[in-house]
Amino acid sequence: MSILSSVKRHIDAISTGLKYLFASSRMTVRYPEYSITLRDNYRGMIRYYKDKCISCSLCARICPADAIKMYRKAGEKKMYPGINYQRCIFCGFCVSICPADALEHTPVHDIAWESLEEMIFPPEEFGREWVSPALEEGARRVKAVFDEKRGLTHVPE
Amino acid sequence: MNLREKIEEKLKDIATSIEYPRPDLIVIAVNRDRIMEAAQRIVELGFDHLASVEGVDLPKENAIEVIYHAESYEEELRNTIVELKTRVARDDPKLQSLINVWPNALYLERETWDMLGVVFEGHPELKRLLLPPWWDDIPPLRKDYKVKVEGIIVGTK
Amino acid sequence: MEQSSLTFRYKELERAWDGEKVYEVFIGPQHPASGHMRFIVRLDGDIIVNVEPDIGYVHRTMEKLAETKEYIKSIPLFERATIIDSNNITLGYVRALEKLLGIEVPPRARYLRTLLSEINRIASHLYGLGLAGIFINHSTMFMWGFGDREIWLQLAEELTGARLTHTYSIPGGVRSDLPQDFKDRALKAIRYMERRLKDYMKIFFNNPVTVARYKDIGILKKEDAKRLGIVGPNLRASGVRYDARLVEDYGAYREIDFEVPVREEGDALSRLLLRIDEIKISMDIIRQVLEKIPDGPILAEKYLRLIPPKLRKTMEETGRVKFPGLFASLRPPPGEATARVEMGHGEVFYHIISDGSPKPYRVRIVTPSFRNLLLLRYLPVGHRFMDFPAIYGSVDYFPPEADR
Amino acid sequence: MMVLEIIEYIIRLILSPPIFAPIIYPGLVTVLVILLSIIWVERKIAAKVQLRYGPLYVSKPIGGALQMLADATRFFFQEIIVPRDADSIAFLIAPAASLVLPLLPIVFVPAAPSFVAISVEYSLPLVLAISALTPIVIIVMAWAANNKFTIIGGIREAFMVIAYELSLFISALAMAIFYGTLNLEDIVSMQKSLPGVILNPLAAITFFVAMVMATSRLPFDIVEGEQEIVAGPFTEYTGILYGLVMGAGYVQLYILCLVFVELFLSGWYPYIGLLGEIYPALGGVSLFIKAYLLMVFIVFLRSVYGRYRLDQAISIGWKSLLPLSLASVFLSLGLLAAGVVI
Repeated sequence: MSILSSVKRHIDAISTGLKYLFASSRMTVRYPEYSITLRDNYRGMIRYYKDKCISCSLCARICPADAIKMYRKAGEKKMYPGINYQRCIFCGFCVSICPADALEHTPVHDIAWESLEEMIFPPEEFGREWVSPALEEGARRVKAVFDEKRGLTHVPE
Repeated sequence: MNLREKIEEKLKDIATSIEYPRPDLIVIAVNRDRIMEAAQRIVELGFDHLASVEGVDLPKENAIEVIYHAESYEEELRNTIVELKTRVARDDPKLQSLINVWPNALYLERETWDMLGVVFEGHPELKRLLLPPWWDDIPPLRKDYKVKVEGIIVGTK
Repeated sequence: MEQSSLTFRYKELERAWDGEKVYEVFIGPQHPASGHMRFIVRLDGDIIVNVEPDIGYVHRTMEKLAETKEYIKSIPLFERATIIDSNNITLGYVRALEKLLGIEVPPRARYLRTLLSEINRIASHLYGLGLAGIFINHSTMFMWGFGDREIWLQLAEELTGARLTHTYSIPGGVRSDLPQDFKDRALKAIRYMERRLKDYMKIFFNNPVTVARYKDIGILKKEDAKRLGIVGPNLRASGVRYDARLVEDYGAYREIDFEVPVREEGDALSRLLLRIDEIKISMDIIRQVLEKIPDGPILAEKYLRLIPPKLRKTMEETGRVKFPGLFASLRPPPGEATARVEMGHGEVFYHIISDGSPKPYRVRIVTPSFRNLLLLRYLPVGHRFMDFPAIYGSVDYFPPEADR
Repeated sequence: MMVLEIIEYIIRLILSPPIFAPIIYPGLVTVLVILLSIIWVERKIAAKVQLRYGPLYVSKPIGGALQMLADATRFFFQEIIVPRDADSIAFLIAPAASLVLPLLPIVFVPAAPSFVAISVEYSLPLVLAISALTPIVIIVMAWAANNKFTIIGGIREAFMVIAYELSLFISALAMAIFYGTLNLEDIVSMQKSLPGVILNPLAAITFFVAMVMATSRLPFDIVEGEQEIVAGPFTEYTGILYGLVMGAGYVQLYILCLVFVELFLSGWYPYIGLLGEIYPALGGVSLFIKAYLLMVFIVFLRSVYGRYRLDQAISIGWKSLLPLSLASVFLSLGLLAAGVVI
């Protein structure tokens, strides 16, 4: 590499750095203050509708992480699914295979628990509705927008 | 002369069988003591490196099948995978190492020793690769190494 | 047979290094640069005389786990070997399974698989290039690579519903159809990326410091690359035109016009630049896919028929596939099948042996990083100690993928 | 009345240059402010170039400017661990020395016309000589920790010293030859109309690169080399000791930037007379501003460059910088011979 082209390359590198120093684009979403709205097809927390369930246990049979188990009450014949979120990998096989549409994904994923025991949901609690804790505490919703110049940005809804 | 004819001509005297289960796969079975010879002839045909070395435990037949998959980067050979397989006794699984025929057998054979306990004679480095150095249980890919499997039903009160 | 110029010093492997006049440095496993693996680097002064990779820190015995699961359950399992490239690594398994089952994939599904595979490839390369940046302490390349990767993850998320663990390809097709606004968003992303690559060149790849660190370092000769069975960009940077996309009939690659980039130098810099070339080619493939994608079902007719009509209607409305109940216990006929798929890191190889039961008798997976591990052993010898991270960065080695 | 007199006496004492210069400006207090601000500036700049926010949530209204204060506090209360095999006395003393030694030359650096703690005729070589002592402390640190990574780091430091030290001195001397004095104050006063960088750009470039090497800034942060040797000589340090050794590099950067501005960028000119009437040191505030901007530029290089290899840095030192610095001496001599007089 000749000295001249080397100098040019140094200047190119430094000027590119300076360009970004003064350009206004950032990728970061400041999460607890802003919350990205997930699209409808997002594979988030799973919600169970017991009234639609036909107790076929396909969800438990296809679960690759052994997260879904069929719960049978003593003396009863019918079984209903419950989920263990310690294990769930959100592959959505259970939702896909459910022949009665009794399981569905919700576009919520930022749930945290304080203990491992709380992460196990028997059939009665499997049906609960999920709300993002960030939104509950007043986070502003933003959505992902593609821009030719700035790439992925998040704008308030 | 197409590839199948070439292979049959080259290997018919030492192979116990040559099969074509799929369009892209040629399976050659040899006896344990002819493995080196067969491998050298396959390299001469142009299959100069391995895609895989694997062992298959066959407890019913008291054997471990060691399978080499050779491939080539040359345009006329690259569509085909040559599978060279042989059987070793399950209680005394010894086989000649092929690292001098296929240099990249180094880690592949070592893994097979690690996982199935097949001893490759002449391999300079048969020590734990993926398993922890203190492993003293039976090799995990043997069929008698059992993984605990859960049922899908949970009984509740 | 061409003479190999790399010395395969097997004698050296047997040699005990205790008592030798070498300085042993342990890099890893808890180390800023090495990831979940350890290297024992032996130095004579500043020159590396021997490198011993010690892997297995993230080993999960996936091959054994696969034997205990029904066929379809192994898709999310193998995905976790290379979570940054999940569609490509599972596609190999799905292809081998489809061969065993004798299933034809409808054209639209093949195009969609190609689309996600290329999105994954770009994301995987950006990940690797970002790491190649931080290995010589170029933090901007690191952050840019990881930042721009987010764009492709966003596209993948919009297509599949998951950011990394897509679990998208299933036997006979894919799990969801193209969203309405996908084409427009993807084209914007491509135009942005093309613009950004120019700045990447200026700040990193043409930067004299980067060139000094990567040029003529860790040269892999063509003959060695072939004999050692090196795969992926590392192979193609040494002048071998081989790519599993040319070999195995999967996805829509037979119907798409694309070139496999090759470089001749074989040094660390060309391995990096080849990934940039591949990102450009992949973006071109995405454009073509979005242009040419045919209409039609995204799951094989054989399985569609098994889905109740009411569910088939919801499938059409939401664009998301419902599984037939059969999927919980697929039973391929006895036999064996192999499949090769080109991942971002190189060729992944699967071999499935079926005994006719719902669980595979044996699944063999050889990942590109495991095959490229040899490079970390042979390339650094004779170089200076500070070249070690540069060579490691240029190989784009991914420990969880090698350990499986 | 006695109390007032005592207070007045104390104030006069503090305001007298021999006390004010080393303690307040340009000395200790200023250094502390610089340490707390420049690291924040560095992180903010890198974040901006890398499309991120950088430190923010500590004091959000002012952009996280108090982040370094928070970090320093944490360092201060963190447990200090001395490795069993380390030479504990050297291990504990070296970090303190590594902060004091680079700070020491401040007493010879004039901050405004005739405003200096200790006025000597040979301030330029004295400043450079004292700041050249720091590497010895770093090598002591490396040796005392008794760890493979620190020893490699220490050896790297030793190699780096011989790569830049000579060029740093020779390019500074090139300016001294031209101005005919080794006194920084005289050198600055002769640049009132024309900064030295225009007369002898070769010396300026050489001094600049050698300075970046001396302070282990990118692309020459070879000693720390965290990708292969964790943190080089500083690997075993924890708590406030780690804080001290990290701060030492910035202190040295500050001193060398002051020297660079006084050698090449006409020091405290333009002199602001109005402020100078309030207090003499204030008049020379442009020296501080220029030095600070120079530091900002050097920390900005972190987001542009990777790291050179050790042997490449050494060969840059010997094969490029040394000839350049010698050329700058000849340039100075040529200028003198041509009769260029300030």
